[in-house]
Amino acid sequence: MSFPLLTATAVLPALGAIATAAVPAAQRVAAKWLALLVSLGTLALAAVTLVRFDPDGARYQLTESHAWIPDFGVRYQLGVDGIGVALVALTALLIPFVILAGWHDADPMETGSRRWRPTQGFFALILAVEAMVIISFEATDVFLFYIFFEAMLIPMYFLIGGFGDRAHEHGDEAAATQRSYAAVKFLLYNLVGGLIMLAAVIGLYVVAGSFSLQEIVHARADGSLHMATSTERWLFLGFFFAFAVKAPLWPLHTWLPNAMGEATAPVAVLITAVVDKVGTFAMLRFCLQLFPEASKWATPAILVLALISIVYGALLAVGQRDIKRLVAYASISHFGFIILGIFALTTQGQSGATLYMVNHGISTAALMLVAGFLISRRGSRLIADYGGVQKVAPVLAGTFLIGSLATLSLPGLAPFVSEFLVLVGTFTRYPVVGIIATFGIVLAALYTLVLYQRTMTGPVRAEVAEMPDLRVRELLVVAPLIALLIFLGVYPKPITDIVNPAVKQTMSDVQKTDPQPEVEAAK
Amino acid sequence: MSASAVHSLWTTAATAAEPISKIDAPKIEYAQLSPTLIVIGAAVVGVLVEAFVPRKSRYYTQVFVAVVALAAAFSAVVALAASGYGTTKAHIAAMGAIAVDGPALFLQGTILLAGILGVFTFAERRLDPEAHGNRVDAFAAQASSVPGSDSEKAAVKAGFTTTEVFPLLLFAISGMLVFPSANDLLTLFVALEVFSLPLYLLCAVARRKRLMSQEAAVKYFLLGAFASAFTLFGIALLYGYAGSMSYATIAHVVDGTVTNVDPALAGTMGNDVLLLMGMALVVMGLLFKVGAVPFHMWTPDVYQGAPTPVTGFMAAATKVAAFGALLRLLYVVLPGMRWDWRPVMWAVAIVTMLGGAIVAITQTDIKRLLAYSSIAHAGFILAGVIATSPDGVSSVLFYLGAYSFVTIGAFAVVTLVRDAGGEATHLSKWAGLGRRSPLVAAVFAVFLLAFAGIPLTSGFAGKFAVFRAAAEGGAGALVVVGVISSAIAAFFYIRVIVLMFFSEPKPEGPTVAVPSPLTMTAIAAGVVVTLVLGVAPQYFLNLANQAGVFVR
Amino acid sequence: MNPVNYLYLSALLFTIGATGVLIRRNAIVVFMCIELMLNACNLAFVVFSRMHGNLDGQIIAFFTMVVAAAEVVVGLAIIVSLFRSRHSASVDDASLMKL
Amino acid sequence: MENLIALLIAAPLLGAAVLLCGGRRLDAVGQWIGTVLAAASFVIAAVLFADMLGKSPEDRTFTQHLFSWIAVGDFRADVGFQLDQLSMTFVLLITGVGSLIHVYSIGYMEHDERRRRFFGYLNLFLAAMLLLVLADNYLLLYVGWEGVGLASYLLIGFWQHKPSAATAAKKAFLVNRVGDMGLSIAIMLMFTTFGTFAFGPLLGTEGHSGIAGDAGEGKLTAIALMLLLAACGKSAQVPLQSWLGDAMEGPTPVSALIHAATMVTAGVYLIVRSAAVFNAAPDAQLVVTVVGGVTLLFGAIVGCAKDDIKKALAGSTMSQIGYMVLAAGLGPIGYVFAIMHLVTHGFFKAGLFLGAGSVMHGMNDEVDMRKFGGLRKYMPVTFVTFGLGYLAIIGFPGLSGFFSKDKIIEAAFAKGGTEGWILGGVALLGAAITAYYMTRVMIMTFFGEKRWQPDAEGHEPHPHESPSSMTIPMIVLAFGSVFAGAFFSIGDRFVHWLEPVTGHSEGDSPVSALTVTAATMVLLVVGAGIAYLQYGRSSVPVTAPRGSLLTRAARRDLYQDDFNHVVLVRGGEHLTRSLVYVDHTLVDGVVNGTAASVGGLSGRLRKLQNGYARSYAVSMFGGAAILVAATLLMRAV
Repeated sequence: MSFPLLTATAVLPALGAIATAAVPAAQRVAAKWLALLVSLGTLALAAVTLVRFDPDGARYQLTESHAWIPDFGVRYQLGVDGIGVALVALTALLIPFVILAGWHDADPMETGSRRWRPTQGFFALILAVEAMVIISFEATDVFLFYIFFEAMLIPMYFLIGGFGDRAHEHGDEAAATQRSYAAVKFLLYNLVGGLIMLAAVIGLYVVAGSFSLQEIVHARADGSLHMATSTERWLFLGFFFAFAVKAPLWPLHTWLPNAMGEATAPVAVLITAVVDKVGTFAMLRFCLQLFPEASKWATPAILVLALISIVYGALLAVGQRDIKRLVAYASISHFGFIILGIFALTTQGQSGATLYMVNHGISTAALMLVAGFLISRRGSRLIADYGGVQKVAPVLAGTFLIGSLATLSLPGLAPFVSEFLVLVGTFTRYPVVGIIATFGIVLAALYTLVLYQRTMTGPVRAEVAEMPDLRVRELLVVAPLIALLIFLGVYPKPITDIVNPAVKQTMSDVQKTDPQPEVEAAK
Repeated sequence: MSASAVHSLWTTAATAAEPISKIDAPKIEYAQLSPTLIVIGAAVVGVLVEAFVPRKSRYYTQVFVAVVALAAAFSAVVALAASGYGTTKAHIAAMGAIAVDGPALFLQGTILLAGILGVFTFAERRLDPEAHGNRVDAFAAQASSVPGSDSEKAAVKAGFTTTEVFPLLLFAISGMLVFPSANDLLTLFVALEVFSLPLYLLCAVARRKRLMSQEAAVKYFLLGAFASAFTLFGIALLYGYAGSMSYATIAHVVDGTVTNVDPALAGTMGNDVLLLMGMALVVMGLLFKVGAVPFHMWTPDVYQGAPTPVTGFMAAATKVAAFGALLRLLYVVLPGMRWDWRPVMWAVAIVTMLGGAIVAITQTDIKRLLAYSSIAHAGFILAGVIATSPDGVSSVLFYLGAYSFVTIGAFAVVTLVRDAGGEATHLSKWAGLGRRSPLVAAVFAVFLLAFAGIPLTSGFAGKFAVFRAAAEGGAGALVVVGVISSAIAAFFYIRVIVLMFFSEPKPEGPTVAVPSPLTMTAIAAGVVVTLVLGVAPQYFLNLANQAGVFVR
Repeated sequence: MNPVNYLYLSALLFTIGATGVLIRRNAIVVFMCIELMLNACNLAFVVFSRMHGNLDGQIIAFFTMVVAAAEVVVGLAIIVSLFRSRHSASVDDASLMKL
Repeated sequence: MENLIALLIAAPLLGAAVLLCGGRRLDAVGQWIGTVLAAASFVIAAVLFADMLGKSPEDRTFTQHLFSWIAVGDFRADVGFQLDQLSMTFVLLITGVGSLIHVYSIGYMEHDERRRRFFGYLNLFLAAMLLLVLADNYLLLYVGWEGVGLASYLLIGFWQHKPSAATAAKKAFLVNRVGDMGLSIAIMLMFTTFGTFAFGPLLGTEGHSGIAGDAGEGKLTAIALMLLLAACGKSAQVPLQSWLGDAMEGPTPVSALIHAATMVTAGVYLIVRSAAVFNAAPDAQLVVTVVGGVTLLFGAIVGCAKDDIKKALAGSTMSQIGYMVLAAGLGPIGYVFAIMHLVTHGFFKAGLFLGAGSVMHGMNDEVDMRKFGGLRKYMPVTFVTFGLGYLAIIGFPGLSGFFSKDKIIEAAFAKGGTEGWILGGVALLGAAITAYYMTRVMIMTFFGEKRWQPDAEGHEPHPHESPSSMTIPMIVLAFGSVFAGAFFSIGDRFVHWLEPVTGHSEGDSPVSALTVTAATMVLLVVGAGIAYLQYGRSSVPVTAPRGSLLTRAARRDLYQDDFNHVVLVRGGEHLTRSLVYVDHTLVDGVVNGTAASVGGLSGRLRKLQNGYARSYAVSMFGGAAILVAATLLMRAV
């Protein structure tokens, strides 16, 4: 029995969470450091996983399988394919930055009871989310996945509702209600999605008699498990609904702007860069593999929704007055691209989508965290409250610009590669869809540059005149992310090599092959 | 014609002058009835204690007797189960009056554990400020005296306490132990009354808010009696239908396996109208006890008015006992009637799930809120009952086990949050509790999440088990409704969490009393069970599975 | 005469009792009506017992009486204490808890 | 030797990295680092050029493969370079003019505290532009394409505290994005059609020809049009020309380098580079020529009306690029001349801009020509160099413009048929207008009496000659403007140089070369003459007169901007605002509505719980009745 690497990757942050929560009220700083170290440890483990993972090896590697609830036919079954391992790495990578960026976000403002320990709670919750996200990336048992898919809502919910932009509200009751509204909205949307998925999960068990992904996929492949078309479609819809809420896909998106707007920047990053990825990931892993036929059946509708998300999200981003909400709508647009790539059912599309998940995670983290630093300085989320920051805090402005450029997927930065792959992947099968999606890149330029212009350029406003430039801690957060953006933009091979085989597998699951060019190149 | 036949039957009976043969003494398997007997005995002892033990030491004696008895009874149950009475040796005891089988033992075990925790919460006397140097519990000093009257003041001054609650509790438990294992309608009815009557009384003896307490008692009593009258009439009709009280016989008649029907009695014997009406009325009586819509309306008022420890115990144990009886009735007596009662139960389950969840949304009192949530849960459990499969039984058993602990724990937490007027049950008072005492708030949050059925809590495991059974039983639509109503339900549980954690504490808000180890144990047990059953439910599922078969 | 008629009688009594419960305000009277329902059941038991020619029904009738007696004890106790603290035995006055 | 290609790009890229990440400690030396690295790149280019000249025309294509960039399924994009005569031409132009302008900027930006960053951006631009012309596949070209866009964005908006500058920068980027859309769609089309978008297999290298021609004409036309769209964006061709005028907000060296000499000509490069595609798609070619023709008139007309010297020059740039695109659209008969005009234009237009910059430098950054006048005695060097550039651009015999432009006009006629006549006519007309507006600029700036007054702060501008760091580049460029054309044309040097790449064919022109030249000369004199009569004779009013309808239209860029504003900007604003509303009320409203209705239902059901035991009993009784009835019914049914 080899060392259970995957379990360790998930368990370490979980234990870390408990430990952090247990740190006595007085030792806030200790709690912070503990959390940071744990997250770094997790990163190390994830790195080991990445190294141990052999792209050309078996489909699911580092697998672990133990009986858990035989009565429900549930096994504790872990295993990663290229897609999973990439996303685990992404999660483990981002959390330290999130923690570092949120270093002071949870220092207690008001004097609650002496047992009230917001700081410990904040970091413990972040680690808890990390643990749950990681395990749901690793789970190859539908039920196991579902459990953590649902459970991660709770810590997330406390993170959103419990901690807001502090500078922005000193005992401000309105802001507090706003925040709890956002938190509740987040929870209810995802809970409804999850519960509907629960019905589908139960249905799946009734039909398939097992929760093991591989078993079901094999059984379907060799025909030993037959699903009636209508059943398969209903189950697919049940699953897809939950994932579409999480992703989020238009018109189920409205919780995201509230959540990201009200939460602190690091938490917002946690939502959009980490937690939401579970949704798109699950589409790729569960929807396509469990219900290939239904997936193909639903593709047209989903593509349309994805297109709407892309354009609609971008347009609304243009119309926002609030920096964070703007980023949120931008993310909606980007998730549109991801889903587009997944359901274009081409190699480029799916590899692109996976790559997109990673890149979007990094780029949004960069942009959102810098935005958070900006907001924490001025104490306002309104774009109109800024102007001329570039002159006062050039480094902040510069990093913000790079973040923006990444968001509009400028060639040379990571997101370009993934976005172009998604577009090509879509175009090869659905040219019109591809072209419409391409409009997204113009709109992206519009909202990011408008944001940059309104906040950073122009005459220096009095309120920002004294604004300090990025501090060392903040630079430590941003610089590596930017470096990563550039590196992956120039040399995405490390990821694509890992992802491609997994995508090939998925493609064969749905029995699709890429369309061939009409003129064969003279090789 | 038939009348004359009957007449002749009598006359022959009268004229026949052979000597009346000795009534042979009934054969009672005392060992296998020991759990019940122990509890009843202890209750009687408790009464004697009231009579003879000096007032000062009554409290301790009573608590001691109760705990010991319940523990003994529980170990007896375990012993029986261990020696296979739950599975292989399952059989009908006491001349066919009582069944000793898996479901019976499982539920008895659950009830007894709930009872022990109940005793703990009953015995809690650190929460209320001391009156005249005497520690006081949740019960009136002298239930008979008018609240606020001189006699009561005197009683308080004298340090009286209503220690009768313990024997009452024991009587109730004994009734509950019999209820799910009753194997004929008479036993069913008697057990029903035996556990109902003490509960009526217990509802009436709150120390604070006595008027509400008494009102609760009156409502509970009148409605309960009303319901049991219906039950009794139903029993009568079933008797009329089958000519017997015993489940087995009725079942046979239902299945038409009884051949020797006196043609003279064809008018009644095997008359389906009697059967159907009787079934409906008996089932209605049980639905009243489980608090299913539309027989639920007593629940909120009683839950709110009764002393919180009583509410907790009642909410947990009554549901367990009543569902046990309902299961046995439907699975043992009326399986042949499945196609008649299933549609009706479908409807009941649906309105119960939705009704409970929807009305709960606008509640402002935590106890009423929990009451409505208990209604919604009754609906979920009904979904499992309808499955009519071994899986259905075991899932219901599991759900009941999980649910009872969560409930007792939750109400125990409610007893801790107090202000000048006793327990602060109005939700607005709970605002910002998470800031004041994060631990208590967190614990309560765990219970709420369990109620909401969030994964990694027992609530989820139970819900999944029940829904899965229902789905496999072909009640997919029911699962969908259940899912929807759980979504609705989630909303108000979350509302409470929001209130506790995200809203600013009110300056004149309630304080959280530090309880004695008794209540702490109850709460801790609740949390532990909730989490264990959430994370590693397999062991208990196995228990439930083994216990999933009724003896006929 | 056909014992079935007694069944009708008992049904009638039962309904009367139930109606009484629904329409009378005084707790005592309501309770009496419930007792009436129980007795209606007794009648039914006896009749069925006669029709079936076994004694179960009659025995049950005794049980029922005992139970009824117990209920009286408990019920009156509760009602009386309510009356003493409210100086009214009207079930409608006891409506503190609602909604 | 071929491995040097990467260095071409690496040098300025390094400069950009160092300067932008270096922080304040480099402020003092920043300009030197930047300039040296630019020059270094030029030297490398020269070395490669020499090496290339050493080889026979057939194997003058250098390639360098660095690494595989993206590889997913059949989709393969490498990072590799291809340096052939065409790229070489550009490399020399870019690095050469680029280096000069670096030198110029040392003087021009002397007093700007953010000078270091300025040079960083310039280097970034060089790197991106070189990548654009050196890439060996379209996707990599795309990277350079957007890279120069970014650099231009940063440099136009360099004075970000000026809202106008920031807006102009944003506008430029956005308009370019529309073009980029075309490019990316073109690439996707290539991938779906050919399974590749690398130059080698697609366009063919010397030796074997590519597969570009094999596809159906419809597909090819589509690809070509998409490429044209891209070109329009980058090269400010109608309908995507609107950004160029505003781009003049940037520092003048930027206008000279990016918005005159190099970046804006990238579109022409793209078309000529994709010759293989265009040749197989005649319809697309026609569209190209039309776009070119329209733009050259459009730009010229706009140029006539502007009083802002830089905007006037911008208009002229637009128009000159129009010539190039027109030529490129003509196919093999035009490609070479398009590039040739591109190069000469690179010299004289850069020179003109630097001259303009020098003037502004002397006039407290005044740009309104109506406030100039008679400057020739204050800044002689500027006057001479500017004058030479002027003569070159209007095509004065013997100077660069004369050769390159004339060839294009001939080629236009040589297209044959009515199109030939129309295009040729347009080209000729353009020449006349060019003469007019350039003369206007010349006169208003350097002749007549001085018209400048004290500015807002009240101190009088003291026109003076610029420092040598600025004049020397101007002089060098002036040389280029004078002799380049002749050098290229004598013995058709340039034609032979490019032929292996672009191919070349002499179309048979309906009109002889001589007539064309003659006609050009006449029109040139006419245009210049009118300008002289208008501005040379009569004195120039300091405040612009209302002017004719056409003038007013031209001042407002023929209302094309207003059109954009009304249709796109306003429309967009309304769209977004209404969408925000929809999102809030409809999408969100539905959900909240359901929640609210459930709440309302709850409130109503709650009323049933009225506290009266008897009503509870009623519900029980009713329930029981229903239960019984239902059970009986179940059986009955």
